[in-house]
Formats: sequence, C-alpha cells, structure tokens
Amino acid sequence: MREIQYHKAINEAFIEEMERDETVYLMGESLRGANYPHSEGLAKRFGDQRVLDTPICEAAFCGAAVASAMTGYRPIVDLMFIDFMYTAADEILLKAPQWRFMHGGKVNVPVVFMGAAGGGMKLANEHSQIPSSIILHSPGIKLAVPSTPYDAKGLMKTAIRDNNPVMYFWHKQLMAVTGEVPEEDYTIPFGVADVKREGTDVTVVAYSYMVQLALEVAKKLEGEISVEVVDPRTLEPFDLDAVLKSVEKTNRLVIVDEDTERCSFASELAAQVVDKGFTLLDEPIKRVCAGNYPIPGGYMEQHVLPSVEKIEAAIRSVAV
Amino acid sequence: MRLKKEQKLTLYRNLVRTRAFDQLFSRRLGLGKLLGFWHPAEGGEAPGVGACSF
Amino acid sequence: MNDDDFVFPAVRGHGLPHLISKGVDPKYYLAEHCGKSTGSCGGVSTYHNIDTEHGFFGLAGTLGTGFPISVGYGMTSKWNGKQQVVVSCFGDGTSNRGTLHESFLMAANWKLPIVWVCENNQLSMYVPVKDHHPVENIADLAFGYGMPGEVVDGQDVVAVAKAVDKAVARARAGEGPSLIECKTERFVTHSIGLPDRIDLEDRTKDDYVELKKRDPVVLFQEKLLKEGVLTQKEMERIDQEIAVEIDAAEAFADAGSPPDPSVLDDYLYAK
Amino acid sequence: MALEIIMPKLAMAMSQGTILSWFLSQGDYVTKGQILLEIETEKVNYEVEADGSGYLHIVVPNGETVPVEHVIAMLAENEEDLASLASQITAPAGSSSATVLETEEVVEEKDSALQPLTPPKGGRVIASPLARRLAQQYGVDISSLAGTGSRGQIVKRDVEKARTAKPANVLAVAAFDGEVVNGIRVAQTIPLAGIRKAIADHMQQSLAVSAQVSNMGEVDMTELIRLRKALLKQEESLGVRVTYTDIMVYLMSRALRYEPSLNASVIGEEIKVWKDVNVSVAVAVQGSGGELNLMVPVIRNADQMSLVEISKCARDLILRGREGKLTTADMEGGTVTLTNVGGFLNGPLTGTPILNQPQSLIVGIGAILDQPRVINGEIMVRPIMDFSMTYDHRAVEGVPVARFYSKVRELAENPGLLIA
Repeated sequence: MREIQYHKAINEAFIEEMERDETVYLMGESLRGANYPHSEGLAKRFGDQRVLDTPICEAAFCGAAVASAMTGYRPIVDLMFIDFMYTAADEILLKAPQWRFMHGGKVNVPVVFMGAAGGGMKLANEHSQIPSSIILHSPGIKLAVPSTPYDAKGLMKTAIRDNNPVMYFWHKQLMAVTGEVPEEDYTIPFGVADVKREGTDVTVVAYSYMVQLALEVAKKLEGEISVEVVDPRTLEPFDLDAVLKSVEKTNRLVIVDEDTERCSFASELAAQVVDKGFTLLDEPIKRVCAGNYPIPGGYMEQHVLPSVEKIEAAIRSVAV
Repeated sequence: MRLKKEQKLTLYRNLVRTRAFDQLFSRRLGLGKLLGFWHPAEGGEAPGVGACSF
Repeated sequence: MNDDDFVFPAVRGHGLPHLISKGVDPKYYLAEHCGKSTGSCGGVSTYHNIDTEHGFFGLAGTLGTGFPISVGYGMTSKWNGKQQVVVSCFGDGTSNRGTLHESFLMAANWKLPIVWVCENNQLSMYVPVKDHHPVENIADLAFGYGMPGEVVDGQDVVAVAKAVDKAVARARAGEGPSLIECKTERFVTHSIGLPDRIDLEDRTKDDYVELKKRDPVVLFQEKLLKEGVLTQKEMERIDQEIAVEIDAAEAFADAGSPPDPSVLDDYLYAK
Repeated sequence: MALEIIMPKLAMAMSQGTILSWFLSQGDYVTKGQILLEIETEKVNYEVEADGSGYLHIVVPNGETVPVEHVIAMLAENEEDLASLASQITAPAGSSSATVLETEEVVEEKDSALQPLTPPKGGRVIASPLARRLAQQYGVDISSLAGTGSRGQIVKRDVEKARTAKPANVLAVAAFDGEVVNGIRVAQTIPLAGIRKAIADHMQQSLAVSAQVSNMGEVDMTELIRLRKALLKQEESLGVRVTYTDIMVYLMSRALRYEPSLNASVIGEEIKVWKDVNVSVAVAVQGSGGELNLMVPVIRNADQMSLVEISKCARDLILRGREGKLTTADMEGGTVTLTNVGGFLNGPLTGTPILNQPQSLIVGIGAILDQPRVINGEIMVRPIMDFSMTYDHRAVEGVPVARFYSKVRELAENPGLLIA
C-alpha cells in the first residue's frame, strides 16, 4: 500500500468530500494561498465560492458557519492554530454545540472546526495548546484527535459527513509523518478505539501525537514490560469499553494527555475507570499530562509537556 | 414605495397584535405564569414591525 | 420580504414584533416560555424560538449573536440562487459588541444581501445611549464599511417600512448590505421586575406622559383613521379578533405539559 | 406484612448505632432509595436509604442508641397496616416472637470452640480492588497475606500464590474433571483413618455391645439463667465466664450422688460402679482439612469441684482441644458424658446420643428456647432446654435413670438446694 504524509491525507479527505458533496466548503484565513499544505490546490480545483479566505474575524466566520450549516451547507472552518478558538469561544463552545439542543432538535448544525494543535516546537503558549478538555466540557460538539495519516483521513471524512458540530485537532508534530493510506474510499467511525500495539502488563491510553511517544516507550520496554497502547481516535464519543477491556487484561492504566493536567480528559477517564472498572485495578491510575502552567517557549517547554521519560516512569511505577 | 390600503392595515394589525402579545407575556411573568425573564418591547414595536411586515 | 428571507430579531419583546410581522404564530413561543413540550423548541429552552418555514432559524440570549449568524445567512442566500435577503435587527446596546464590526466587515467585503436594522431606543438597560456610544447616530458606522446608512423615525412604522423596503431591494439586487437606524423609545422597564431607571434616576409619571405622546400604535391609528383607511368599527373588530387569538394562545400554552426527559438525548446529537 | 428497617451493621466492629436524625416523620410515604435518616456509629455518620416503599412507622426515635440489626422502623404497605403498627404496644425489642433466648451464651461457647482465628488486631487490610474481588472469589483470607504492590497493597499475584498453596475447593463450573462415584460428583474424599476411623469404630462398637435406651426430656432453665447472669457479673473476680455446659456438668455430678448406680461401666462380666465422678465433655474441633472432629476430654472428680473449678477446667480442655494439644490422659477415665449441641441450633432438637464406651450414661443438652408451659394451671413462657439421656440397660435400670432425671430438674429449678 502507498505511504503518504499526515497533512496530505487530510488534503485528500477534503478533495474527496468536496467532490462528493458540493455543499461542503472551506473557510478560514489564508487557505487559498495555502498557509498549511492541507489546503493546497483546493482553490484552483473548486473555485472561489468553496475555498474562502476570511478577514481575521474568528467570531464572525465561526458564527456565520453555524448559520450556514443550518441553512443547507457543510462548512469546514480552519482556525489555523486551534489556540485562536478562544476568540470565538461563544460561537464554538456555546452556539454551535447548543443550537440544535436549545431549539428542540428542529435544525442540525453540520459544521467542522479544525486547527493545528499541540506543542513540542517551542512556539510557546498561543501556538502550542491542545485544549481537548474545554471541548469535552461543551456537550454537543464531537472531538476527533487522529494520530496517524490513515486515521487523519478517515476521521476527517467522517467529521464532514457527520450532521453535528465536530472539532478536529490535527497535531503539528505529525504533519510530515508518513503512513499507509489505501487508495479506495474509506471512513473511520467515531467512538471506536484502535489498539495500536498489543500488550499484557500495562495499558497506556494516549491520543494524537502522544500515541507516537507511547509507542516509542512501549518498544523500549519490550521484553521487560509488555505495554498495550490504546488510541481512542475520538474523545467524544469515547470508546470506554475498549479501555476497560484492555485494563481487564493488564489491571494497570496510564493515561497520556498533552492537555493541561487539572480537569483534563485524562482526569475524566481516570474517574470513569475507577467508577466502571474499579475491581479491575491492581494499581492506582497514572496520568501523564502537561503541567499546570502556561506552555512556555524557549527551552522550557520540555519541562511542562509529557515526555518519553515521564511516560516510562509512570509505566514503571505501576508495573512493580 | 407607496403603501396600499391593505398594506397599511397589515402594518396596523401587526403593531396591535405585537403590543397585545407583548403585554400578555409581561402580565403572565408578573403572575408567575411565565418562566425566565421578559424584556418588553412596549413603545419600540415600530422598527420590528416596519422591517418585517413586507 | 418573502417567507424564506432570513430574519434575526432584536431582543426586546424577544423578537415578537419581527416574528409576528413575519408570520410566526406566537402561541408556540408562549408555550415554550412556559416550558411546555408543545413549545416551539419542545419546551427545553425557556426563551429560545424557531420557525424555519418563515426564515427564522432561532435566536440567542447572548447579545450580538445575530451579527455572525446573519453573515452566515447572507452567505447561504448569496450561493443558493434563491436571492433571499437577511434582515438583521439589534438594539443600540447590542451594537456595542465586537461581533458587529467583524460581521459588518465580512458582509460589506463579500457584498452579502443583509439589511442591518438598528433599533435605537436610546437605552441599554439603565445606561443612556450617550454614555455608551460616542456619536449621535449609530448609522454613521455604515460609512466605515462602505455601505449606505440612514436614520429614520422609529416611531413611524411607515417610514421604517419604506426605508427597509429600499434596502431589501438593494440587497436583493446584489448591491450588498445597508444600515438603517430607527430612533425609537422604551416605554417600560428593561425587564419586568426591575426599576425603570435611567442612570441613577427612576422614570417619573411625567416622563411616561411625555413618552406616550409618541406611541407608535396611537400615532398610526390616528393617521389611518384620518386617512379613512381605518374605521372605528374596523378597529374594534381587529381588537376583538386579537383578544380571541390571545385567549386561544393562553389556552394552548396552559394545556401543554413539560417534555419527557428522554428528549434531551434526542436533541443533543443529530443521527 | 410491613418491611422492617434495621440498624445497619456497617463496620466489622460496629455493635450499635445512634439515630442522629430522621429526615421524614411518622406516616410519611417513602419511596425506594429515598434517604430516611442519618445514623452515627463510632467511626462514621451514615445516611440510611429505604429499600422499599411504604408508609413510615418510626420505632426508634432520634437520639436513641440500639444494637445493630435492631428494628428501627417499619414500612407499612398501606394506611391500615400503618395504623395497626402504630397502635401495637411495641414489645421490648426482640422478645415478642419465640426467639432463642440466651443462646448467645451457648453460641458464644460454640464461637470459642470453632471460630477461626479472628483477623489480627490493628490496621485495615490494604489490598487492590482486584485482589479483594479475587480473594472473595477464591475464598482466600487476605488478612493473612503480605502485599507486594507498589504501595505495599496486596495484589492479584499475592492472592493467586495464596490460592494455589491451598487445595482448590473452588466449585468447578465448567466440565467436572474430578472423581465421580456411581454417577455422583465427589467434592472431597476423607480417608476413614486416624481420628476419623477411631470415632467411627467406637460409635459402631458402642451400639453393638450395649443395650442402649434413650429417654428424651427437658429442663426449665429459668433459675439457672438467673444464676448464670449473676455469675457473669462476677466474671472478673471469678476469673472465668461460666457457661451452661459447666453448670450442667456441676448439676450432673451432684445428681449422681443420689443415683451412684448410673456412674458405672460393664467391664468383661462385671459392672464396675465407679467412686470417681469423671465427666467427659464432648467438643467438636475443626480438623486441618476443615472437617469437624469429636474430641471428648474428661473433667476428673467433677463432683468434688466447685462450679468455677469445673468452668476453668473445661475452658482449658476445650482450648487445648482446639489447638490439638489434648493428651491421651486428658481423654481417659471418663465415667459419664455430657454433649451439648445447643450451640448449633436455632430451634428445639432432642436426640439419642451414643454411649461413650465403656460408660453407661450419656446426657445430651440442646438449645434453650422460650416455650409455652402450664405452670399452676396457667400458661407461662418458660426457657426450656432439651435434655436427652441414653443409658446401657445392661448396667443400669430405668428407674434410677428416671430418678436421676427428676433430681436434675429439681436442682435446676431450685439451685439453692445445691448449697443446702
């Protein structure tokens, strides 16, 4: 099978879905010139009305996308860096997720918001976040967090076809990562986890770029500690059964989440496992997350973000 | 734009219906027969009626 | 305006003036405001409202929500060939929101068919307009975005209708957005249960007497009676008709009951 | 029938609880799951939920302290039941129905005889949720295990290790691979050997050689209960908790003075009437494989001993019996036997105990139960204990046995005679 890069996989998803449904269009800043490679060639191919460069008015174009989605179109809003979503917090966290619910289900809001997420490139606080907990704290919007080119394409196609608002984080560190992606059309259902590596001693749940780090540590510990890496691929809906199934085997759970630790997705999953899988646990659940700081720039970032060393330490602490 | 007789009556009916319903909501809130808040339009109905009647 | 033209109402009266005039039946909104499952939003929202058949895709309590939403409606009508127009109304208070500027910019930039209608009742809760807006006419904002701006007497329903009609025609012809400012009044408190106060002083009886001299309903009634368009008998018939409609609406709302909690799952995500 | 709400037993050590506050009042309709009241125990305040619906009838008001499992409220199905409940003069707790009176003492003796070692005093057992589940599933007592988890907690492997060390008596659910004899699955095979064989042979032989006759009777324990209560109060000074077995050993030894012929054995062609009155006391002891074995240590010259001396001697014998430290000397020389199965009963049971060869008399006592009896023409509730006897008609006549039985009853009903 051919191998392509993560951002190319997203680009292919756009092309296929825009070919398939002419109500699908892209809106954001500098998409036509293609600030990011995933929007390259789209303007030339689909014309002015389907690849729109907006003024720097996130609140306006995110709010517009909600109305556009309600009235027959399927906008994909590219926020460039997901950190800019705070300028349109009302539109992204309240209006989009809640409009259908508050209006008695009488209208759907099929909109996809996307943006570059995650750190590790010394870009500091406003270009390194991965705010999954805030999205999860806004019921009514789904969240896809692909860790490989294959997942990136499949999840983007599903996101575009979903009749609900979907937030799609793509990780900057994964942009150029290559992976097998089949030629034929495929989608990946939301809420179905993927065991990226089988193991028997410790279950590591990780998403997005953290999956790569977890796999790296698992490989290093091969022969000493058998690590199973579970990639949920979407955090809403979330495949808790897959996690419980794995923990039933290993009885030990480490959760790796690049978002800030306090009130993070990792904390939520830990609470759910203690509630639903209490008698499966032989050891306390460990969370490896970003520390409770802004994400620093310079050389300080590594002290805040999760690392292979921190993941390994967490695994060893429970595989005693 | 010259308003025909029928259009003027439409404007009038919409104005009076708006005033009546607006006062109904206000009254019911006072009686505890309406949930939440009520921000009356009384006195400011003409822009909305004028804008959306035709 | 046509049925499928879009409307985003102002917040006073929770949009009753706009929605009643656009043909939306208010009894469903009364039921919604009473938390009944027969309400327009299934009884889950207290104050939201929706009637897509009349181009009304909902309203929100966050002031300034209408600006970006209206940009979205404008984009849709610009693309789907139905030549719909968007009438987006807001008060002088709501015009303070940043989303106004971003939305005016996008609408003007993309020549969207939007008629921005500012209903300036010169009061933002207790704050007089001179304390929250630097210039006399909010309509002056229009020139910054290269769109026509006009001020009309908001107590003269005909004047408003004519100005908006002109702007709608402009928009429908693809010439882009316009801004109309209606100088109007607020005859009562901002919200039932609050004092009717301007800055530090509560409004007095004399203030109300002065205000009522420019009651839009009375002004228009006298005008139509003078022109012979309206007769006393016709007036009474209309009032009687409306009284019946009011009773029916109340009965409809009171007959309903709260929704079954299972709707919360039905409404959260679409299949 | 109204639903009883009892004082829940929350912690192992909890013996009683105090009603802090009722959240509902008499007659309120309660639905399942609704929080009824808050109780206070030594360790924790706790909210008690209704596990059914009905109309609330409060039995124990705020501020009162009652033992665990004590009925604190009832949930009547309907208003009539509620009314009838409320009107009933609530009998003193626990005495209305024919409950087993005072068997706690008898049970207690059973406790001392059979109860496995209580968990070590001191801190809580720290174990992972998984370890706790598996321990329960495998029937492993985790309190004795050492934890090897990251924080010293007992983990799965610790339980698995403990499990494999002990023969697995977990019921196999899947296909039964164990032994099947004439179509019946065998749970456990115990060789008829050693102590087990000895008991079996003795029993069989006893029936074979002697003419055993059994009589079933009863004793009114009212006075002895009062006596024992008084003795319990003196536990400190006496240095021992006197049990009913001790009292009956004392009584039998004194009654035999009046009927010495019972204290005899057939040896060869002769009947030896013994001078010594040595009472063998039957004790059930848990064997290493978990089975129950009968041990019969002897209290020598019980007729010369005071009740306290008998009691101390009995305690010592029973304790050593449990620890398997009884010597053959302890077991020999018995002239009559007393067996007490009362501790395992929650109702009346008379039986035909088998003679402890070569003795000619064995007495079996049972549970002490409230029973209706006619006393001077009136029906009274009296604490009655079963009293069965088997004697060897070769050596002993029925009349002396009957007289012995009457003497035991007379002494039981007038303990004063014992010191007259």
